[in-house]
Amino acid sequence: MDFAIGEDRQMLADTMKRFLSKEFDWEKRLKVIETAPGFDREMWSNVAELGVLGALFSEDAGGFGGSAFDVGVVFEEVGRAIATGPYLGTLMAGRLLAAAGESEALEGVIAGEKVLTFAHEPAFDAESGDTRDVTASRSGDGWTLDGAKGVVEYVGAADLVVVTANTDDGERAFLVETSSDGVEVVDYKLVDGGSGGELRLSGAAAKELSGVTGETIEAAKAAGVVALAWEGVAVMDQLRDQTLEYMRTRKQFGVPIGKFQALQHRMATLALEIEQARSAAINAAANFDKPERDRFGAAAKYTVARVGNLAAEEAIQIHGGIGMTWELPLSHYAKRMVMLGHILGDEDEHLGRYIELMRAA
Amino acid sequence: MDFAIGEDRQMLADTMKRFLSKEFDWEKRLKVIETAPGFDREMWSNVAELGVLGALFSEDAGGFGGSAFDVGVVFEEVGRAIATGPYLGTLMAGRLLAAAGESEALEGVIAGEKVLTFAHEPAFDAESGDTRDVTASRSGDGWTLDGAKGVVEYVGAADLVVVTANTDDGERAFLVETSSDGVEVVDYKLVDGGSGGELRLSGAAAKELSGVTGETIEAAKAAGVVALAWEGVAVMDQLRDQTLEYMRTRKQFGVPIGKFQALQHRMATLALEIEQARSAAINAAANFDKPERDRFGAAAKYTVARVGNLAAEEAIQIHGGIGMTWELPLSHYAKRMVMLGHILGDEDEHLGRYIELMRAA
Amino acid sequence: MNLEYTTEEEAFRDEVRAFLKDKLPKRLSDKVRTGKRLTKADMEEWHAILNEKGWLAPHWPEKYGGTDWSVMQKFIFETEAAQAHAPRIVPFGLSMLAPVLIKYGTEEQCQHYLPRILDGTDWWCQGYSEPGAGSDLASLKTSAVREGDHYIVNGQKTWTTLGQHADWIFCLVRTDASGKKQEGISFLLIDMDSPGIEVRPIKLLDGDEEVNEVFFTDVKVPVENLVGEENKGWTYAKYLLTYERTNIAGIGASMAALEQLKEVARTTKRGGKPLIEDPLFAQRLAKLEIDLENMKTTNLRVLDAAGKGGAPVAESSMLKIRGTEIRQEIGSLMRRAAGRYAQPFVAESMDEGYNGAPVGPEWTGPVSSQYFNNRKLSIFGGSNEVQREIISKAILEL
Amino acid sequence: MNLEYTTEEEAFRDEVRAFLKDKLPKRLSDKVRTGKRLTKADMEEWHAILNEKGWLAPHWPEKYGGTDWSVMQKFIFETEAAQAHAPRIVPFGLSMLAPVLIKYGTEEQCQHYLPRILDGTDWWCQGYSEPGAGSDLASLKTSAVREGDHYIVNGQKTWTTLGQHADWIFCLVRTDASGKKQEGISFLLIDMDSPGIEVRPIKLLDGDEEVNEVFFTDVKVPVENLVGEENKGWTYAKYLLTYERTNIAGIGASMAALEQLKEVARTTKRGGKPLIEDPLFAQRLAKLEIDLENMKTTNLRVLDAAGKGGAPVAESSMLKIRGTEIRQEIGSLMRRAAGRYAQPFVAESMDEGYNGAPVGPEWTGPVSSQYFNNRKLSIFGGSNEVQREIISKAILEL
Repeated sequence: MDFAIGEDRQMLADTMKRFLSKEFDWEKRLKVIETAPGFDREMWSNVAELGVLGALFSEDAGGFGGSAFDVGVVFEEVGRAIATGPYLGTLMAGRLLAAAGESEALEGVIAGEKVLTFAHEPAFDAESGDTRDVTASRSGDGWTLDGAKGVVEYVGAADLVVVTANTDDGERAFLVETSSDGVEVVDYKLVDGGSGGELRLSGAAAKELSGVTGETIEAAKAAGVVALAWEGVAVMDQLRDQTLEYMRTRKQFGVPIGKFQALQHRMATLALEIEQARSAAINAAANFDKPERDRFGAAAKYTVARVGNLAAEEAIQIHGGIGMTWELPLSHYAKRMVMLGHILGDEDEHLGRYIELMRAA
Repeated sequence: MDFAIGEDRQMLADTMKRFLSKEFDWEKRLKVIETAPGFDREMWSNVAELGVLGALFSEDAGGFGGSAFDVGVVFEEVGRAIATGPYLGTLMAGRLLAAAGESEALEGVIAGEKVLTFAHEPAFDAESGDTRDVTASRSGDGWTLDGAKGVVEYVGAADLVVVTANTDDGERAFLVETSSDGVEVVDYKLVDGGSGGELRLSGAAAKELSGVTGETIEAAKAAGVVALAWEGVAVMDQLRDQTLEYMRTRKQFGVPIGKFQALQHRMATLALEIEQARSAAINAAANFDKPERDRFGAAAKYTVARVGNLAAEEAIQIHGGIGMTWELPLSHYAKRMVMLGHILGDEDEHLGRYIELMRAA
Repeated sequence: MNLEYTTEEEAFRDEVRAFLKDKLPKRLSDKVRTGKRLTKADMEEWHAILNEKGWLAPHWPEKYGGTDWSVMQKFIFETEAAQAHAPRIVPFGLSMLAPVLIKYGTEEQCQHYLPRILDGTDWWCQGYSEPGAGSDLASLKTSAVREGDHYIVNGQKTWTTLGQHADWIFCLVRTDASGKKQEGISFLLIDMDSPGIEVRPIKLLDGDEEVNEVFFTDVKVPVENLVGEENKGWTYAKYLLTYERTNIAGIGASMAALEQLKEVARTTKRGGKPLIEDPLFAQRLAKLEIDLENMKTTNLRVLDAAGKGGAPVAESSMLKIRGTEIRQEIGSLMRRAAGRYAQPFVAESMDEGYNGAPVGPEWTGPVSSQYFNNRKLSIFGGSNEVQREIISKAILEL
Repeated sequence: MNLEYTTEEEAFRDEVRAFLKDKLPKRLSDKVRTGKRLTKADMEEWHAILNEKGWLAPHWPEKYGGTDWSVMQKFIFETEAAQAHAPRIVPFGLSMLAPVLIKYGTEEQCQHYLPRILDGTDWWCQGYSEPGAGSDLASLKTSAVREGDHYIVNGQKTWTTLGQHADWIFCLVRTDASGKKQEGISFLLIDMDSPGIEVRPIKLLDGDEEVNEVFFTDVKVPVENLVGEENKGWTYAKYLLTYERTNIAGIGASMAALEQLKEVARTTKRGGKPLIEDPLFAQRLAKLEIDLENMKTTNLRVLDAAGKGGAPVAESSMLKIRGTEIRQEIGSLMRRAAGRYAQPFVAESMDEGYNGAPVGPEWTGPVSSQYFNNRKLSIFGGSNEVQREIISKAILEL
């Protein structure tokens, strides 16, 4: 047993941390998130140059990492800086490109030349009041897609999108260029400063990702769950540390508020819960290639969402009014923390999934 | 709107409180609960003489009360003193006797001459590992009962038992004398100092309670739920007050432990929750004769069980080791509090029931 | 024990309902219901309607335009108004300043200021908190130095809600720094048009700008704008903070919001089934509804006791704590119910007249903003930690 | 990062399992599994078996009979033993006194006492707490006054677990009352057969008598029974309290108990369905299992850090808090699962050889007693409040 992160990964993490703290400092972040589409293309290609995106994929696929712990380490740094950009979409869509052997497309993505994202969940359809998904139909040698996907990460910035779609053979995945005819993107800001959008397809040309099935898609989402768990733990570390620092310096009634026992005990509980969440994220990564992948994934996503909400709410409450201001980084960490729970299924969804797996065991 | 308890009820409560604090002081209680069947017949008839049992029934039935608030007030005093005796069984079984017009039998019960209890839930059967219930069959003019009931309150002390049983016509209720042939009682102590037992019937003669149906039985149990809610609130009041008193007097690190802010905030939360539980008990009584009876009953039983566990656990934790000793009344209140949750359905069962009613609304 | 309304109370409730049905503009209740931003004009419109009916200032004595309602009537009015999605009454002039003026001000001050509050001439805001004085309010530093017929005020106030609309601000200022911090505070009325006042909005985490910093640089305030005695302001401030608040738990607003939440839970599908069928969501919802039903009765019990002359200090704090927790939990469940569509943030969609297509279901638009904005409920108005201190002092008697 | 056991660790685990399979008497593991009371003889029997194997004192240096195991090996041993339902090792002599003797005692004391602990000659108990000194341990008052070659001890200890079986007690006593309370404490070994000692059992709320009061009246204790220096006992006491505890979270015991709970949830019916199908019970169970899985990894991370030379103070407190909370929650769910049959209290059924028919399902017999007895977990061994103080001191650095 060994909980050391490993030298190569540590180096990557250090490089990424240095880069982000220099090139993505707080002022830069505020500027980026206030400019559509919440994404700086130049910075993205610099990040890619550092090897950050390559670390998400195995050597076979043209990367130089790809293990669950590699993914974890990258997303830990994303969380620490609450970096913007389609990291998650790149991970999940890239995994499907890799599975389909689309090494050329993936190469451009890893190099930061092409921006990729992943469109998986159906869109809300205002007319019917219900959701609307994408269907794929054969058209000559290729395929065309019709329908819509909702809240697609940074779709307004993407060159390429991997879109899942229903076919007569079940769920499959397709590669679409956003510049193609029949592709419409309605993009908007997200609560946490990031960017998302609705992807509407009418007869858009698409390339099938051969060999990708529902199970491959599940595996890509499972990688996404590991990523979000590690990102979440890094965000809650920040929430805790910023709050502890505030408690050391903010005085009320003549003493630092950290002297108040009721707050001390709450912070002790929060610190404990965060260590539990970190363990959950580690468990998810450690079991990623094992039969228990989904059970530990669900446990991690549930734990991180639950503890994350606690961390966000306690951090704001202990800061008081100042914790609610735009000016303070803390509030942005809190928003990111809570929004993480809305990606790839929330606390309840994953607890429900865990219960099903527990019953079936 | 008026939250005053009313003069007559206040008098009854005062009388009962005076009597119990004099005749059922702590030493007496310890003596009673250590002597099988955890019940003092003389005291019971004295309690009856005060009119306590009569207050549980309407004038039509030979009592002089019978409203849900009358029931509440009596059980509040039962809780305050954690009095032993088949108060709950008397209430529920008595309601069925009243519904069947068995005024003679009920008269003896109200007068304290006959001790009555209620046997409703099936017994665990060691042989099959499953539960076993009671079946009634016609025998000449009358009925005989076969089967078993489990954890019947003070059945070892009872002269009369109202037993629910399955018939060809559905669930019905019957009156059984414990001295009859074919009636076997295995009694035991309960965790909270009370007494219970298994009731085994083989061809026992029984009198049908005419007109009593499943719905009448549900109404009797609903009255039991109101009773337990009020009893529970009184018990948690004691747990809180005893703990506050301890916090004022127990010193550690040179100051009363009540000076520690972390404990202060926890007690503030507990006090708040207890007021919410009291409101739940009031709501249950206020809606007892209304269409929303079951919804407010479930809400009250759920709330009182949840807050009761919190009160018991916090009271012991704040007392520390001394709170776990037999010597201190507190531990007995804690045991009664937690055990209340195991009568007539627990926290989860009632929350589940509430959810069903909420969905159906 | 009787939890029913009396015949008189029922008649009153019917009267309130009829009034709301008749006079509350649908445009306004729609904005409130859908979580749109209210403009200054919106709030003034509703104040004028209430004032016309004579119901704008129920807490005031009749001679100044109050209603002489019982605590139960005030509760009924507040609850019904909230359930009808009426805009909340802006409290600064009506519920905060006015009681202080009535109790501690001169008759002249009352005659001058109170009618202007009622008819909307003066919009008031509150100058209490300072950057260094939050929960420890008495440590405030904004100074007022007497020079002839004026005070010269210097310093900074913060968290001044809706200060951008205000004509006047009532301020706690330090007039004596020599003794105990509570003893040198005075209560001053300041014209926002005075030279030397600057209002800067504070952008909140949801992008909204409803609170402000107010800076004072050598602001001249006539001495007749002092309320009560110099250096006695702390007494008035505490009176204001503990002034009878029949609706501190926000029962009506919570009931209205819970209804909306239940409607969402019945109609929103997750995994092919309505959310209310999901055991985990249903459990959260049921616990919340039970808590609110309990809280409603707790609130009525406190009002009943207050109506009989009691002074339920600890109980008011309980109402504040649990009332705000319930409102926060409703907001939290709305956010959960929105699923992925809690993420989009289309700020413009919260203004009236927004024409863009909704991104997700329409009700999802404001849920995250409201969830985050609701954090303030447990911070402002005496943080829930301060309320726990009040309760424990009362019950521990140490 | 690798959460697998190494080949060596796996081999060790297999060795432990084989030993337990071979040597742990079924009579004992059955008693532990079904929650029956262990007698003194039961505990001594298991100690002797471990001693024969040389595994009774893994924490000790090899020269006194320790095993030289790594922290991971100790964790594996403790976890496997608990999962096999082995009796827990009585810690007072082995894990509490011995480390103090080894670090602060004389070689003579080690040579005399340690072998007698191993072979069961001496049963030790702990004399720390006093009625007035609980969490504030240093305020203890039991006095030891030097008279010639003896100390004369007067006072009272309490919460002395299994003191009724003990031959010896190690005590914190006050040898100097003049200075700071921490500075006049000494660490004394006292023969329980000394005249003037009286042991009175404390009956606990579950009727059990496992803790005691110990009264000292003019008890003569030879000066050579002093450990270390006079008035330095607080240092030794703290060392004992913070002594490396690889199993403070009780992972193994919790895993075993959770397995039993899940079995109960699968086989016990409520309303015609297995409990595990009940959404509310299933939710409690799932949350608990997740928390335990997380805790297991947290524990391993702490051990990994400790093995690399770290001093994880705050983390140990986290393990204590959450570990005891998890054990309490398991007990709580067992009680819930028992439904009505949590109520009967048949004290005799908890002794070996009880022949009465079970009242409810057999596993329900001890559930309520265990639930109440488990309250001690968050009180003893440094209450969970004290642990929160330790954590907040460490993370706040104030």
